Amino acid sequence: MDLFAAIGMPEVPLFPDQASAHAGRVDRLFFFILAVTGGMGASVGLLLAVFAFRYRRRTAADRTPRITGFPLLEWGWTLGPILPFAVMFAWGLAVYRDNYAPPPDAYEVFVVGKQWMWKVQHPGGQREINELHLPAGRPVKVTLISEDVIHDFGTPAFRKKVDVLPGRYVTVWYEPTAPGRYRLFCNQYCGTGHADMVGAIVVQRPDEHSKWLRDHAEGSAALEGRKLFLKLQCVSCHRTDGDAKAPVLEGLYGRRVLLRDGSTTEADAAYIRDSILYPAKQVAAPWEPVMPTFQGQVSEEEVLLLVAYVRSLGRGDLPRPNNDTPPPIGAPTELPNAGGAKK
Amino acid sequence: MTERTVSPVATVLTFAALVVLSLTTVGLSFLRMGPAGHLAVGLSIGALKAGLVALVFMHLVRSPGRTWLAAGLGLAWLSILVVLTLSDYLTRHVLPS
Amino acid sequence: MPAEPPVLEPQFATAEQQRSASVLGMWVFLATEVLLFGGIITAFLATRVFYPHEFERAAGRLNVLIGGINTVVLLASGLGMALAVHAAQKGQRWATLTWLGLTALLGLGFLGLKGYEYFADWRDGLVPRTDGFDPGDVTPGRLTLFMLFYFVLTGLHAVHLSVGLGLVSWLAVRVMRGELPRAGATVAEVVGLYWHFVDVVWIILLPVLYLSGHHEAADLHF
Amino acid sequence: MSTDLEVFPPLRPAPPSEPQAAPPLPGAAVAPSYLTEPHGWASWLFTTDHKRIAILYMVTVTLFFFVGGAAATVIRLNLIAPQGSLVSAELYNKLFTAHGIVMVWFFLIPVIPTVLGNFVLPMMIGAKDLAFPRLNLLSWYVFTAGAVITLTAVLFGGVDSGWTFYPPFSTRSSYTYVVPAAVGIIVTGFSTIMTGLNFVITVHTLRAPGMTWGRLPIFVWSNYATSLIMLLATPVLAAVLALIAVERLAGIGIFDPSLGGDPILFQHLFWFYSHPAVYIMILPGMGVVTELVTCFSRKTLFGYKFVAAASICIAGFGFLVWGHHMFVAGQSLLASIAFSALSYLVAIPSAIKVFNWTATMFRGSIAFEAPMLYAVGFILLFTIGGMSGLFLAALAVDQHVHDTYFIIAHFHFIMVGGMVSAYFGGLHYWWPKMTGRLYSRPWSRLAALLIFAGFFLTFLPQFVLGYLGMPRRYHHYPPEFQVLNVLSSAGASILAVGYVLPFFYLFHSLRWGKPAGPNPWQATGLEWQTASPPPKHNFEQTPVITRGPYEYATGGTDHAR
Repeated sequence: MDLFAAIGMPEVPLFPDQASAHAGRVDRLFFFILAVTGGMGASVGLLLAVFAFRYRRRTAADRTPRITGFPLLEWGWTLGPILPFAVMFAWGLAVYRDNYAPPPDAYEVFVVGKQWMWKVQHPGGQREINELHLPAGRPVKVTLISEDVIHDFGTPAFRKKVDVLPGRYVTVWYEPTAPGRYRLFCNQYCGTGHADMVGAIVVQRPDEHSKWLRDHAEGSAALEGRKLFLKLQCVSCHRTDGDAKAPVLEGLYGRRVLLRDGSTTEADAAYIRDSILYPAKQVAAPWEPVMPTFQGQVSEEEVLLLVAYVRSLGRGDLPRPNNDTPPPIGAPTELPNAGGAKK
Repeated sequence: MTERTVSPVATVLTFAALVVLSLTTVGLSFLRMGPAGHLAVGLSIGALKAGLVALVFMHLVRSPGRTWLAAGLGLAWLSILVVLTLSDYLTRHVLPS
Repeated sequence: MPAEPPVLEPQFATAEQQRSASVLGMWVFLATEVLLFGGIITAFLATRVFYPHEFERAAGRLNVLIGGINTVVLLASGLGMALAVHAAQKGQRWATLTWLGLTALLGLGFLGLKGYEYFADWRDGLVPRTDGFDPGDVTPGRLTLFMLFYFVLTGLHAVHLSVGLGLVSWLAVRVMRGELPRAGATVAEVVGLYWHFVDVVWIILLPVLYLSGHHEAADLHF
Repeated sequence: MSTDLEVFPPLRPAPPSEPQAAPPLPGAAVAPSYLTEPHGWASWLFTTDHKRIAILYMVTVTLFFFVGGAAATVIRLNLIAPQGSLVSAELYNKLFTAHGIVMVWFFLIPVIPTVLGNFVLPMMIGAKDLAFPRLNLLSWYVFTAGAVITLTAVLFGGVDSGWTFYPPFSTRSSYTYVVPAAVGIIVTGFSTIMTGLNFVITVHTLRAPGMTWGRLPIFVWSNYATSLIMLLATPVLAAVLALIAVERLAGIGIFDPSLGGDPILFQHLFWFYSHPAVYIMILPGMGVVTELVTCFSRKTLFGYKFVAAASICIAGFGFLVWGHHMFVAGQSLLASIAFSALSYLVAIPSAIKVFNWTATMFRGSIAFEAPMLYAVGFILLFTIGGMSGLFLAALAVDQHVHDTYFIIAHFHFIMVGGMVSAYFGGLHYWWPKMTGRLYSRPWSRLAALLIFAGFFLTFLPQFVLGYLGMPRRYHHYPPEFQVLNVLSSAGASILAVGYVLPFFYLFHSLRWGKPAGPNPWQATGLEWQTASPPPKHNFEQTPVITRGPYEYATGGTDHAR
């Protein structure tokens, strides 16, 4: 606003930018509630002022009438507000519901919150700290998890936030429309560096974004996941030849898995993560619960890499363990104690 | 001073009923009823026993309405806490289509 | 026992008003206690929604024999307390004393059995954070959660039972010294209400902790 | 339906607006006042007189008000510069935690019930004292013990987990004195339960003859409702803080995600207490405002039944809505929908009260004494605060403004604009009754206006900051928020002056104030029918009540038509 520049003050924003269509919908609801409450507040304030002025105590012999109530008016303002409140509730719910319906073809990003930084991971392997580059005009689904305490991925420009919990994947999705650089905050108190976890959401035009992706290409997440898969010797059980001691992971992602106790569940990111960290929790049907727990040996990012690798496995992708694929340097010499199996 | 307690005979009979109920509820835990079944049966018998203790041992049955209100208020507010908290936990995986 | 009325505090007009104030006061206090235990039981039920099968197997490993015997012991102490209150209101001093003694004895018996059960849990490797902790076929984390709830709830109940024992012995001393005039059995009634509440808490804890799992005949051991 | 408008000659002529200096009493030997009768320290520290215990509470609670206020001042000074100009991040976290804990548990929750309620409630229902006087004294000692434990932990060691103690931060990552603070708050919780128990039993059993439930003053109704909330909510806080302490001491706990526990479970149990706790804070303030508006408009309360029922409804509904604190915390969608709808319903009783206060002033004879200024200030600021809650109950808007300065502005409008104004109004209203002295009229009215102005400048910019997205509990912030923060800090300095002023002219009035007669404001409450300061047992003989509580302009007919 040039007004501020005119009087030599720094630019003072009074209203947040609208970087997505959702932001517009939330603002319209905000202004509706502002109008209704503003009206109610103004009328109460006005009545107070009028009564205070007109009925101020002028003479000592003032005679004030004895009014004890007016039932119709009472019930009026008891039941009256229910209608505007119902509209606010329904409208708020309608705009909020789309949180739970990310489009299936959304651009997917993984974010790990840890004490006092955001670590972002693009599927193509690009890694960022406290920054998230997004293509404008294309929906993006962000899957988040925390490594220690509860954080909160707050994006005022998109009018959305979500608490990032340790031990559970949470998702939020946006459809950025206006290219630009917007603030990213941590909105849940998380300790000394809570105020340091401020980052930036950079929305770029699609061509700029793909150029940025090419410039920052490293090993894709799936590739990093494969290295880990070998390093942790998962391949010694998860193999496709005769003496496999664990389920074949090719094409597993998204399929429904029959468990030992007869129930079935979808093999999504959470199922794979739980199978890595708490193997005895959901054991697939024909197999014995012999898988050791890797809790404490893999960080959340490494789990995400393994999940990305398992997702990328198609028919015949699993490596054949033979002498030309020796365990990489630094691999554990013997399998960790089979936590799950009965001693 | 009006007598505000229950006669000793009724007290002893109630005690006998409570012991029988205790033995049955422990006995039922030897059957295979699955987690929900065990809890539901156990809690309903427990509620029955708790009711007996309150009515007879704590002579609620001869107390004025205010005492019933106090007892009822505690249970009502506990049910608010249980129902609304479990409403979150039981529907956490229910996502809109 | 001399039948003189109890000392009337200045702010009350009649003895009946003073008595009903004390009794109602204890009932309202017990409502707050219901919510104290209720809060933790709600946490237990909420966590159990996530892991029903594992909590059932974990409950199956609790010592149900001692739990059952303790229930009957506590109910008997409740009977003793009720009869003590009745005797106090009749003014029979020695009857009140004997019943109070029996109640205190049974209460101590409960605590003794409970202490032994804690030792048995330690011996069977059910106490988390000790080297002997043996999760068996339940995931270690889930059994720890269940045992945490078990120790927090039964521990809090044992604390309340000890407070109850203190009240009963203080009441017995006043009865012995004859300070308890017949019409003033309000104190006995109020202590009785608290004792019965501690009974009710155990009556609810038994199914929530012990009986929410399946037990085998082999579990009946000390 | 016409209003039952009757114009009767008033029972006694409406007084000129200034409070009357007491005509010299006839020579009859007046019973000695509760202040002077038993003398010496011991008589104060071991008193069971509800009026003296109220004075003891006033001393301690006022001290804690200034401790919390000091923390707030340093926070506001630190936020003047974007990079945090005054304190380090660790100290800032300890300061806002101290501000939260001290203000919530050691000022807002206890102040009106224990100071004004303890003093006035028994007199309002014609009782000699509360039902359990010794329990009342014990509640003060337990309150002070809890305060000593918590304040040593919070001020000398420091606690940096926020007043909400969310795990896993409070149990895993905080290396500060969380356990002593939690134990201190649990001990203070016992004191709250004792006060609540005392009030409930007193209102049930010690009402004077003729004082039916329909003739209870609204101050008694609101304190009764508050006591119900105290009794039914505080135990769950004790349980959940004990679980936090166990988890920190034992190293394992039920909220630990690595064991499979759920941190959100803590939030459920914590907010089951903490939302009703905000109604514990505001309800007594509403009771005080009802007394002030009726007295200074010389008008019967408009819709007595609705206002009394609204107090009880707030106590009941207050327990159904805690989930609106957890819309973004990972709660299930269906639970969030339920809590959002219930949160809108809980706004209705508060709206009823506001409309009834305003209607009471219609055709009244309004005198703008200091208490009335605080009352009108309360009505306006509480209305804005309450209605800003309607934004937060809408799921979509809450997702944007949760944990931002919009929330800070919302609850400060209600707690500071509403609750503290009501306490100051009640203090100024019953000061002549408590001390028998009148305070300076011009100074007290100036203080009220100063507080009102300072308040607006402090907290209105925070609404704008909140919608811009500035998160709460930030030691430093992006530069674009600086101007609004400087405005807010400027307002805070005016507010600080406004709060310090009353303690000068009130202490001054103790020594040099004109003696106030039994009824300086010509009010109709039962507490004004006895001497001020009142004798030990309040009334020479227990009064018999024949009429309703606010018969200002009555022809003597029973108001409950």
